[in-house]
Amino acid sequence: MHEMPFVYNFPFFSILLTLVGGMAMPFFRNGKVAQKINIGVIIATGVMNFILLIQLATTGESFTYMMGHFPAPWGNEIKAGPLEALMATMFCFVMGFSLLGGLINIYEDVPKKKQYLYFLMMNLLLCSMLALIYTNDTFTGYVFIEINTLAACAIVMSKDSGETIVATIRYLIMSLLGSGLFLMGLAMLYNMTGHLLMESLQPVIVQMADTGKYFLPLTAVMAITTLGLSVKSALYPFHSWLPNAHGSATSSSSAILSGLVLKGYIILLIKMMYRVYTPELMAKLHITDAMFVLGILGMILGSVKALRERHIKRMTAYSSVAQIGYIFMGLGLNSEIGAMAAVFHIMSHAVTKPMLFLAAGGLANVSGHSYEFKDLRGAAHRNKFAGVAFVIGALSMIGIPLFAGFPPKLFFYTGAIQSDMFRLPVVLIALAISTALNALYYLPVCINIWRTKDEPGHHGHGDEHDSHGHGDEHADHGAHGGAEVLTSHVHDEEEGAVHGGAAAVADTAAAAFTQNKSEAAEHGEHHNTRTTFGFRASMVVFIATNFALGIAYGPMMEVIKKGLELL
Amino acid sequence: MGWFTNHYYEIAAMILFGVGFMGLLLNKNLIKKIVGLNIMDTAVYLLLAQRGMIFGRVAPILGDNLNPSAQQYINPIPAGLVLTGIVVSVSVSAFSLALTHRLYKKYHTLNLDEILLKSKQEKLKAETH
Amino acid sequence: MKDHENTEYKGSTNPFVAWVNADPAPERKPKKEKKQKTAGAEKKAVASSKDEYAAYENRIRKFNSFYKPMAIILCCAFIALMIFVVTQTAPFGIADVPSNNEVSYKYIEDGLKDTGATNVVAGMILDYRAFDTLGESSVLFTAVMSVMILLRKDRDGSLVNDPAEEKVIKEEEKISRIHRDVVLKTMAGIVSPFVILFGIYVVLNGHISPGGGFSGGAIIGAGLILISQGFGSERTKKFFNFKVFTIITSGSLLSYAALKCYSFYTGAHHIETGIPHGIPGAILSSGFILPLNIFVGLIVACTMFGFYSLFTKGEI
Amino acid sequence: MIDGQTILVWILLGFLITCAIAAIVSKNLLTTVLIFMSYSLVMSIIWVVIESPDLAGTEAAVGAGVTTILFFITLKKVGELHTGKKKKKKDQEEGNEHEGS
Repeated sequence: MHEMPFVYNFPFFSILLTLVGGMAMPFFRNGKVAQKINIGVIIATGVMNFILLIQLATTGESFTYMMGHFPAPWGNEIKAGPLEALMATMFCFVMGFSLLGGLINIYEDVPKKKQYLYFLMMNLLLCSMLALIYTNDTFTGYVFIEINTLAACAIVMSKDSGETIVATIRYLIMSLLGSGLFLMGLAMLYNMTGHLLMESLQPVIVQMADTGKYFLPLTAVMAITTLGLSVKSALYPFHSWLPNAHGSATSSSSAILSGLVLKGYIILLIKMMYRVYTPELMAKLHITDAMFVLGILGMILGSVKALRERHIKRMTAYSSVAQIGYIFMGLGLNSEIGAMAAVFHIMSHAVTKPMLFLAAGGLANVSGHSYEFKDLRGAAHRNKFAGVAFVIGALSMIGIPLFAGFPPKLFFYTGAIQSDMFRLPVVLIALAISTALNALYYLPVCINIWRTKDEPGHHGHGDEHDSHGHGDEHADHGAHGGAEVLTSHVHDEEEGAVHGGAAAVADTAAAAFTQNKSEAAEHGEHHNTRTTFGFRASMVVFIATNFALGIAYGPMMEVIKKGLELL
Repeated sequence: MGWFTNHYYEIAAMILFGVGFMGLLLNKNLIKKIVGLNIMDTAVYLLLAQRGMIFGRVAPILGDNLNPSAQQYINPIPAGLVLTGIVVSVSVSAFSLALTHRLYKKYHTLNLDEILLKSKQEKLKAETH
Repeated sequence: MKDHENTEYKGSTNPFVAWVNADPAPERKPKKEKKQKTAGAEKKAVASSKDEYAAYENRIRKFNSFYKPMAIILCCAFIALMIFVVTQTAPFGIADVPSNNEVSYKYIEDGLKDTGATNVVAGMILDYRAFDTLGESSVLFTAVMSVMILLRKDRDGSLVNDPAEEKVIKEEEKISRIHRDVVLKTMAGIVSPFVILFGIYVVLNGHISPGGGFSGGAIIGAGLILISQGFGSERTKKFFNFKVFTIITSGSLLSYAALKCYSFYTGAHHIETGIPHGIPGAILSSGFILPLNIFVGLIVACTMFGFYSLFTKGEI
Repeated sequence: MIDGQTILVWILLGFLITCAIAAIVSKNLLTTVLIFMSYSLVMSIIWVVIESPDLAGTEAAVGAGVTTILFFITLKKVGELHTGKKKKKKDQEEGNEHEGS
């Protein structure tokens, strides 16, 4: 007890290091330096948490760490167990590689003088998420939720365009609503129990539930805090801010927002559920039922929404709504395996979704920075790494065996069997429908990005609905003359140039048009060389992790099981 | 009447929360949304802080009393928490006002619906050109 | 596989093929084909975008007409429920409530001995629950940095640079330099030193009287804003430019974090800090609380003035 | 139980709710912000009544002071302070009144 292993300092060190790294950045005011600090901090934090994870997973224990000279109910403290260490390691890992993969886009999208602020926000974001993971005090949770909200909004809007700022204000309003509700829940919880520390809250709440005193306020408090965190993690009816925010931000931001920021709140919710409210009580008061129903709705309706999208990032963002639905469904199953599957799904989604967003960004980079499907046709041939990564991510999201998305689905089935008789058929049907829908919106995109331009039959049925009409061009360009041809898309020309099919478009066009085309060709060439080492490395690492999670899920589930028991 | 005389602070806080909530959800004007948000936050602080108050006891400033007894002073915890909360709420409102400022510069309106429409229009224009 | 999915997807071949080819949504198809015969490609595109715009407008209107009554009903129901809920809890103002437990007793009874501060609230937020307060200062820091992303002007031309607005600001400054508002200037000259002095007093006495870093810092910030309004921004710029702002804000935060880390680390390892608590009630007492209050005061003052200056001029 | 102080608190709370509703429904943004400022001031009085002087000071400096200043600057930047009377005839008197001060 008195001789604490040095490893036990690591949660505190990692929170501190990220915070201090962020605070020191204004001194340098240089994007490159800030990026180096950021990467260094993330590596250091990741290594520390990984060592802690190994230590805790082998010994199978958890510990509390006093933040100050006063023990638990009086001072602040943090608590770490295998689950927390696992999540923290994964967060550092995913954040590091998301930044590495989207670095070009960051330097393009963020104004030069403000790049250091972007990395500063990344540092603060990581700090707040680590604090959310490790905190053992609900009010500390609230304070770091606010840092998380502000930093997340800042990384959305740092791509300086009207669209992102509109998305940010919607995101901010919904987030503040969520944190307001959470704070109100905490206030009432404090009024009823007189504690803020998770460990001290639990016995009081269990006793209250046993005696039946404050029955209604207790239900209300649990509902409100869960509601607040659900709003922030974009559970189905509260998801309206998500597609805009995630769809319009720069690729790294989208990857991190979708892969990690949403998960930070869910982890806090899991901690509240296990450490404060206890799952039995949540099941007794029907909170888990509500989570289950909304999760199922999100799984299906999020996918339906994704089906209607023609913008690759917005589609991926709607897919996140569906995946959040899976997680809440798992938590609402009232079974241990369900919760384990939900935690596993957090991980598999956290390694898959950033890969999809980064791959989408990489594909758009070689297609004239357009995210519309029609412009992305054949993009995978120009950026093979992104193409392969997108297909693997899509297969993983659909839930094909060998990929990371498969084990959680398997365990959701097992959890449903463990659960009551009403849930089993619902889960079976919902999982089947959702898998089919996932396949329906991901596979066409995968086929589309791997299509070549001059595939037979392509112009025959494809382009007659195309609003910008390059099918028309081929049919009537003689009649319309140069004017329309001039306005035709640079992206098409680019593709044409790359695949040697430019002549077909160009032969009747004016001289100006030819010049335009050659510029476009140069542009295309330029893009081709732009998949950097960092992007390729991050894609390879994400693919490898995806396979690793998909194949070696056994040990991971052991760690999660141990972690949930010790939570 | 007991339900009112014993809980008037909490009831007022809830009404204020509702007013702020509706202001946040129903107003289309961004400035009013932010005011609504602030009212909502203050309502929560009122709900939290009223719990510390105990009739007949004073604020926990000890002064010369070197052997304080818990029977003399009110509960200091809610005050500390609300102090944190107030600072959080001013940061948040400054940030949202800055966003409003930028949106006005870009779209010349404060109405969120009009802003959404204009941004959509802009996007469509960018697509057609 | 493809055929199989075809039958699944709305039962027809065309939409799925269109979907694979990533064409616009099939439901808009008929309109477009009509127009295709009459208009050229560009006109068609414009028309379709107009359609889309109108559809979007319609959607917003429909959403509002549905959303408003729903929101009102839900809000009222929620508030009625919550009022009912809060009336179930313990009554106001009595000592025998759950929140009045050993935690608050310990803060009051042992606070002086543990922290050396006679203001129990200051002792609580800066010593017992200092991690929260560190987070809170970081919230302020995050907010001011986010506002900087949004509003700070770049010299190399980003969206923030608006020549028209620049002109307006310059003109206003010129006018205010020549025809300075006498009332404002005189009052600022008389009042602002006292305001700042009062702020400093509140910060320095945070551990023995009501107040502390947050309120005192906000008062100092308000005093700085008053000076800037009364005497023009050039005057404040002489002693408060961006470099000073960065050094004070980041420096104070880092020192704050360093002090607190020392105390967290020693606390977790059960080592004494070796900082004397001093005589209760004296200015130089209560260990780390006085320097922490000063740092917090500096951070808050700079942040508040930073907000003001970024809002008015887009720079610090 | 119901003494003078309780009555005072009821009046203050009533005033608070009135202010909140007025701030939300008022058509003129300047009025909204001014009402919000008085709301913050009343709130700081309530903090004094419930024996939290720390909060009262902070609320008065931060809520009624800095936040209101930021609101005013934003209003000025978005032109609601000057063009308010041109845009909306019905808000003319209020606009004039506050512009003069």
